[in-house]
Amino acid sequence: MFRYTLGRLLSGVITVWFIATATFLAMHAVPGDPLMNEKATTAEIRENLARKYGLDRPLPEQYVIYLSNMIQGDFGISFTQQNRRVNDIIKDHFPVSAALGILAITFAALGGILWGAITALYRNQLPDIIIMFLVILGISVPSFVFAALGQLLLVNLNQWFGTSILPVAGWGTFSHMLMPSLVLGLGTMALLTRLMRSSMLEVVNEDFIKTAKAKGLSPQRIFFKHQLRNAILPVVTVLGPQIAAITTGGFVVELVFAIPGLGRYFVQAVQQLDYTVIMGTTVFYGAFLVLMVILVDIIYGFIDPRVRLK
Amino acid sequence: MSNPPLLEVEGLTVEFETYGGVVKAVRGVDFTVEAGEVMAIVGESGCGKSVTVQSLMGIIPMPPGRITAGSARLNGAELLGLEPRAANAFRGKEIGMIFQDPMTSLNPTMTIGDQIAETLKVHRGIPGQQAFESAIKLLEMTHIPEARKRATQYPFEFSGGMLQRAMIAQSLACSPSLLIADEPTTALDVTIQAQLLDLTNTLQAQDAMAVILITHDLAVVARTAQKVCVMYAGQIIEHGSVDDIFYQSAHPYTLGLKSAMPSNIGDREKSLDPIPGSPPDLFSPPLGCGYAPRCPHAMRVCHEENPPFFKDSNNTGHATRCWLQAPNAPSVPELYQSNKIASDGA
Amino acid sequence: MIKTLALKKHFQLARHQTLHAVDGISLEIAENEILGLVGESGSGKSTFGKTLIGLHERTSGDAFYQGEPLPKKFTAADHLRYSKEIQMVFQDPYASLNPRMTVLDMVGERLSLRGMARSEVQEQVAYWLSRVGLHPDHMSRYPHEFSGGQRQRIGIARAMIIEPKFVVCDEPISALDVSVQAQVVNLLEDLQRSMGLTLLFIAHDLSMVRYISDRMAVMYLGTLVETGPSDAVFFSPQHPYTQLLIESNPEPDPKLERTRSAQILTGEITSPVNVGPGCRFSDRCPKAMPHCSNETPEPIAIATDHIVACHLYR
Amino acid sequence: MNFLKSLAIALCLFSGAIEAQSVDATRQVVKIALAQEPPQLNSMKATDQVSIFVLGHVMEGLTRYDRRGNLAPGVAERWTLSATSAKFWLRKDAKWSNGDPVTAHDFVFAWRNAVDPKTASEYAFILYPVKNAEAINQGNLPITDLGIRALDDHTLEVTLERPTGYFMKLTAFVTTFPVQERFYRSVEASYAADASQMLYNGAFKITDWVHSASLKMQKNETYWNRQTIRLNGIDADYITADTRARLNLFIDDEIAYTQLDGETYKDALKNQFRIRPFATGSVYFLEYNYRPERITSNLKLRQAIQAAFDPDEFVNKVLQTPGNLPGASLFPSWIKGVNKTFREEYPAKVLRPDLAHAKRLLAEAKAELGVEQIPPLVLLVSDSPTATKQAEYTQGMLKTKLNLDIKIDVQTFKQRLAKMTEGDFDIVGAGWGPDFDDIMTFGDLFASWNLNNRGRYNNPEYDRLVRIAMNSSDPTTRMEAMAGIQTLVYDDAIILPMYEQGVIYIQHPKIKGLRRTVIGSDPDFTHARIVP
Amino acid sequence: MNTLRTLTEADFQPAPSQDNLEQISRPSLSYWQDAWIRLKKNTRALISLYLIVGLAFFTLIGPWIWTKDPAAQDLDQISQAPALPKTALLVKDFEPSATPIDTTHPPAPSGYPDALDAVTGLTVLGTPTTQSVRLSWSPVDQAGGYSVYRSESAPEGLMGLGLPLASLTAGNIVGFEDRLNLKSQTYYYSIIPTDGFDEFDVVSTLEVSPQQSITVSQALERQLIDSDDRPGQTVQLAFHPLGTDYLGRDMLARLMQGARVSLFIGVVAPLIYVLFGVFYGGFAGYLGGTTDQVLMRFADFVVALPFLLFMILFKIAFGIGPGESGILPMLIALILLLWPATARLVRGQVLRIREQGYIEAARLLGGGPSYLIARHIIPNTMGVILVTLTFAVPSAIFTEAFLSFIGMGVAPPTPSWGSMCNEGVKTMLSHPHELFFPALFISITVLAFNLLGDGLTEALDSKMRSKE
Repeated sequence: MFRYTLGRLLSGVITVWFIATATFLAMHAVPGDPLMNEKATTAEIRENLARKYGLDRPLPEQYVIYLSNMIQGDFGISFTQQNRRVNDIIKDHFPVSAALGILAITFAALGGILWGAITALYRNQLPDIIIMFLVILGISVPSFVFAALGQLLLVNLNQWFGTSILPVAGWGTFSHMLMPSLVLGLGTMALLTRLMRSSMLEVVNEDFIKTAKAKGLSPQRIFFKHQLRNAILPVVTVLGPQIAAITTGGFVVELVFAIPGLGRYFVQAVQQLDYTVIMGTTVFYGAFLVLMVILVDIIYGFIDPRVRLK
Repeated sequence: MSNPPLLEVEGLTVEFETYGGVVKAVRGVDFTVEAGEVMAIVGESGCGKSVTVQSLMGIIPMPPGRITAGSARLNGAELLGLEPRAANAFRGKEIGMIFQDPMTSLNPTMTIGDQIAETLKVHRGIPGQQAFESAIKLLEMTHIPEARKRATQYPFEFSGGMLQRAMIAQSLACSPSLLIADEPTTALDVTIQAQLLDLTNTLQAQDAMAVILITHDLAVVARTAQKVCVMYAGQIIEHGSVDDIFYQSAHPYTLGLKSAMPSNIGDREKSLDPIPGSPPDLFSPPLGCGYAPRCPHAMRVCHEENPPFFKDSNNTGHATRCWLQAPNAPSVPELYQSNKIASDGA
Repeated sequence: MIKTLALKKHFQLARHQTLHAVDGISLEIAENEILGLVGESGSGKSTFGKTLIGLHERTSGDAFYQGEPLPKKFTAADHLRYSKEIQMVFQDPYASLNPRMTVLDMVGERLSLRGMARSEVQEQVAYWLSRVGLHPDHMSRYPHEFSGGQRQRIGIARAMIIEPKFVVCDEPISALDVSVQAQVVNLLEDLQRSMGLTLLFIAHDLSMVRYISDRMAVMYLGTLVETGPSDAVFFSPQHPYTQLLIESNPEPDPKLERTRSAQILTGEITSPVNVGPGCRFSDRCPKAMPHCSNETPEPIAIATDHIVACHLYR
Repeated sequence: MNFLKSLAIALCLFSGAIEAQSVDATRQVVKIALAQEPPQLNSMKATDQVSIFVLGHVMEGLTRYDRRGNLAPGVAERWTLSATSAKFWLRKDAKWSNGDPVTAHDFVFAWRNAVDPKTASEYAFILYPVKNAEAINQGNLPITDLGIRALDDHTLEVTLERPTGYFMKLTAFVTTFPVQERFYRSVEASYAADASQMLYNGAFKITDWVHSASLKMQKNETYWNRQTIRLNGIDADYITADTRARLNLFIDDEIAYTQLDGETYKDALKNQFRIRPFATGSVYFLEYNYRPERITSNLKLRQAIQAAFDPDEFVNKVLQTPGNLPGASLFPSWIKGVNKTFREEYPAKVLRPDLAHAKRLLAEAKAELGVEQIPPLVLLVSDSPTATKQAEYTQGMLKTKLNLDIKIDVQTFKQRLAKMTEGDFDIVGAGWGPDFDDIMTFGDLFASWNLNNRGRYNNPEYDRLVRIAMNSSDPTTRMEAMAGIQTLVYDDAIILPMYEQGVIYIQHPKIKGLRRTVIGSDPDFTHARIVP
Repeated sequence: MNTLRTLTEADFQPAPSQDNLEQISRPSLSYWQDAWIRLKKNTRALISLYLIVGLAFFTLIGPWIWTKDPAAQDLDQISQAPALPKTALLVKDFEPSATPIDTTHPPAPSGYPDALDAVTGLTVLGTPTTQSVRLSWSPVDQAGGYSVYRSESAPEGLMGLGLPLASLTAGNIVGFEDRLNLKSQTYYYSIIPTDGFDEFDVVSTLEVSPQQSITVSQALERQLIDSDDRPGQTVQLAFHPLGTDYLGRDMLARLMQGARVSLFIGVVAPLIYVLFGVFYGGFAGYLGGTTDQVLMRFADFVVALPFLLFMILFKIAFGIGPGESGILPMLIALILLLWPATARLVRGQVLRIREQGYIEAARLLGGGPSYLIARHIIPNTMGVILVTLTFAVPSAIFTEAFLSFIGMGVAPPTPSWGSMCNEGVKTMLSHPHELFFPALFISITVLAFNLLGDGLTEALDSKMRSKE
């Protein structure tokens, strides 16, 4: 297990390097000059800035400098917020995105497993049809529509109650996280529900369920002790990539709900061609995702002894 | 025959709804099992033998499966069509069951010990740790070395033979009066098969437990069974004691099965006599005898009408569904022959 | 006709894990002979068959076909060249037929590959289908429409249409019902006789192997423990393993079974990963001697053509 | 239902939600939302709306604007201005938030830094009227040569490059705000990166700044004029550019002020909010590319477009929000003239669409250019929804009216700038907002030397008029020159004025004294108060 | 069977020998035929198939039937909800009128008045039309100006005054002309006098219902009339069955055009990257060994790239030229980022298939790698590929919609469902139809492809097949 984890981490490092390189190349391929601004400035000023950010050097040299700084954990200074280090930006805003993402994935996973199990139990009956209809709705409506509707729902709820049940937007307390993470997790929840349903239906036909029935176990016990755990396995495997999708896909929700997450910085940075922030966020996100996937694999091992003990 | 039989099955009929239509998998099966006896059900794959026992246990998937007729009584109590709660009162407790493929028949994410202990917890209400200890004892009883350590392991850490032992241990946890073994050794090597048959024989004899053994291997039947039912196309076509079946075969199919197997004794130049053709498609069960198209002795009536059971005049326990046994049927010399395989001479 | 010398096939599982599937097998198969190769699952008998005809690359050792050394690694061209001489019938009648191809395409595949005209291919396929007891009309059907026995006969037709000289039958009957097994075995025997084939018949069903083969070879954990004429091996097995194996083989005869005091082989076949020196069977052998576990037994001829690899006969 | 409600409320208390209340009369605290995180609170470098909004509340320059929008004393108690120099007497009670007095040296430091090319301030040009500023900014002179001198701690002397009538107005602009050198040096690169990394000398100070999440300002107790400040706190608890989210927050009474746009105002109307208009003072126009190889350098073509465009329809049908005025001139209508507004004194020619005339002009253009059909024109716009919407309208309008093909080129901010600078466009959607309260903030836009003249319009007459206005301190001379420019803009069709921007906003009815301003920190809460 | 019939001699005659023992009773079906039959039995999948056919029809044939130009702007019917065609009064072209000033009245108050009277004499001059509503009133004594408001519901006191149309800054201005996006509905105009700075709490309100109208030149421009028609007549306005968008463009026509973009991206991108993935994965899987390791490691790298971030980055890096729709860069970005999933899947399949007996059999027959891949491996992965494809379609459509939301989708004026949705979501309360229709189409498409994918999975699942 230890060797395995170590190996995974090592390949993770290489992956992060690949992400860094890909980002560097893609970023420099974006046309436009990051130092140019709405108000025109003198050539002298632009040269000074170029020197400050090392943009006066040839590209390969920039790459080497960039990588060596990155290894030391230094992502440099933001172009748009020239007094903030990218490290600080990540430090300040990533936890927000992560908290949101984790809550969202929790919602998604719990919901997905629950709904999936229910639909499988009531296959082709009314609960199944209703839930699957909602699930389909969940996967077929773009997330920004949900975000807007979710906020509207809160406004109307609050107006109806005459007091603030849940904050409409903003960040700070747990209650601020509820609606955004729900909205964020909705698509994934739908996906997981479907996965869980088919996984459950598959497990139902497994031989060991027959064995369990033949043992005279109650349906409840079979469901919880035998079906659920085995059906969750395929759901867990997609959790890693889904965490990826959720945390990076969070910026729509971040924007609508005024959440100070890292995703917003990225979108802004791309538009502003803020090299250091682009690099910092992608590499950091990449590293985070690689780590999450490894983590999920390890968790998978705990659920599935076949993987753990191999 | 003074005591009522342990298990009495009458007119069991099972159908499956599939894309292609309704498959009549079991078409009116009757048999009885006495306490402490080993009864084998023999037949080719697809003949309905597994479905028969699985429907007794209520574990065929419903839908698409459904039991359309019949009854099954265990010590006089009806088994079919029970509520899950009522069914669970005998499943695993009164009747234990082991399956063909031990690799897939155990929950991959639960330890062996827990799976065995579970039966005890549910049926006997034995608390966790104690149940686990009993599970270890059961594993020891099935000759699993290092039972204590093995009990904490998962199915994938076991070999097929070991798993089947664990399955046996599990099915015997509540000392059932009937054990259903559904092709327990088909997936295993002969050496392991021998070990397991030996084990079940010993355990069966110890507890005077009745066993229904499902198999397609006549050799296995010869080694273990006292009573045999031969199934073909969803029906029992011959039943009797093991010696009746082997030495007094009354149905051409039974005979055909035997002659399709190589003899281990004597001249290997004797050619095998395969049964031509394939079993019928149960989407549209034949009007007459299911075996008629392949039967070398088929008569007109065989194609037109399903034969009833004809009892052996000398032996009430031996009966055959074959028109050749009809009083006015032509005689076929091979039938009721104490035949050549027999080791009488050996 | 076929000769192998110390043929080995190892699979590298991980850095320090080598699976010794076939570990030094020297064997000869004479022309027109049926050699039965038996052993438990995991003994490496299928791997041997596949390595012999180039489906696996040999790790070491030599293989000869009619005195001519076979290449260590078969290229597509090698296969093309040898395919008219050497063929194989596969174990699983379900997996060995391409579900997306018609019987015609599959059985006639080799002929088409050689560029034979389609009408001629059809003719040939029709001939061979009827020869294996199927109807020529079946050639336009797909494998899933056939029963196991029928599929296996299609597999046989595919191998035989080339009219090879040597055919490896890799457990051709193990997945079939008893009644159907005989059909296939009889068919193979017929073809062997009429075409003058040499067969390597791999199976774990001892009775069937004894029935069909002239000679029998018993494998255990990648090595041969005993070879000899079928009846000799079956009725007077010399190697302790062979003895126990035959002892475990049940007879379809209740009376005989009742009288037999079965001695049962205890334990299970060990893993062929990283095996060391010594007799492979020593850990389960009831007659094991101290040196059995560290000295590899050499094959010893105890009778004409009856060879045993066991220290008991040294 | 009551039970349900109280249950929900209890749940929320449990989860830590705070009772929303956008204004608090007893504590005199108002809650607002910012459109974005202030990117740059270093006053020497700040350029954007949000940063200037915050800086305007927490800092103060030599002068400031009062609640009627007139220039008033700030740190400087009084001043004198001549054609060559200006002198400021600083008040003694002006203090930094750490208690240090605000001195003349703080201004010297800030101004020198602002024009230092190393600082790379975009707004360095604001200080160009100061002697040598431009040369320093171009790296030709050391920063010590800047014409600013602290005679003593409280007297500041500025030497001017040329007579600058509007110089005083510049001293209320953020770029000229003071910075304490000692403090600046102590934090250096991270100056103004956080609440604690700044010193404040304005009416408020930032007490809590969670990046991208919230920015709280509190009344600055060291501010010299603190007794006139009524608000105790301005809490920007939300930072979002999404106007719908902000409206939702307003509906939920979590913020007390928000701007609306064409998409949200109807929802605000449904809620019966009192909607207020405000003219931002910016003009939006289409700018042409005058590089000779570009087809748009042809006057007749530009005039044809001018004659086809109906600013009235554009404002009423496309923009849809009230408050926008049909574009008519480079100079917005609020710009002050000699006595009244410039536009009242020198009315611009009203643009009325004349399709027949436009077609005639187009035919002439084609003849001059020697083409059968004008090749597709590239209309470069930014990727904001409003900009693209306007581009789509323009495209459709020119196609139906003149059968001109327009290729819309939507680009992100930096790419658009790059394309503009390289001249990779025919027409570009542009806008200009005032930096200071003088006509010159618009007037020199198309002077040949202006770096922001990215279409490279080059007309000696235009340059001459700008120079006249620049070098004169006589209002009438200057306005006459500007009137000349206004005529030139129309005659030469330098730009196509589309509209003068007006916005609508809503504010909590209890807020009084909120000032909207065209120049500087907008909206200005400095003198706002909350009535019970 | 209960009552045995009497059997005669004839019954016991040997039956004619059976020579067709190997007969197969079921009809011959190829794999695909069989899958098709299963699919047809799956109602959901079948409905989804019809939907997809319908969408294809809508996209490809639709524009031939509904020939309205999707780019044509109908500024008289901006953000029109779906409705039956309207008629409009033909009016003269708009001529701005001079600001009505009552010269007898002073423009500014003499001092700071404490109170002002409400405006009186508030009337409409001429016919109020959707082109213009001219208000007129009598000047208020001591007023320094007036604020004009317009509301769609009757104001209650100072509440609900509605839109502030103008702040007039002289007390002697006695009229106002409203042209702001007028619809044929009832408006309430409110006038409040001011002292030049602050409004006073007195409101005068007038209810006005402008008549739908169109100017002669606009009508000519939109080819609603011939040049001879005179003002005063009524004309039929253009019909927009699904309403119009923010520039008065026909929603139905735009949805059709948007369908081309969305479905193009949704279908072509997956087609290309799945195809590439198939070759890549097939190649890697078949070759195995080190080549496989290297190739798949590279695929793993690409998988690890944060998808949306790189989607944005690539999209921007490829850029959109003037007049281009930006479909191509999006396509390229999608392909660059999404191929590895298919490659992995196919590789897994290939590795599994490679071990199948029929591959060994074919190898034994002398089939080379390319023959094996083309003849045996790829056909057997087709099922999986097809399912992947059906699921890839909705995700591509989604990605496009998502990018449109952050302004990085297709470039205007090219519509896509995603960008239309994004436009619509902003006005979802006031003009729900602008969100509803594109969202509906996205949903239907995603739904159809998902259901089809599900159906295909079931129909092609070999496990289900063997159960029969």
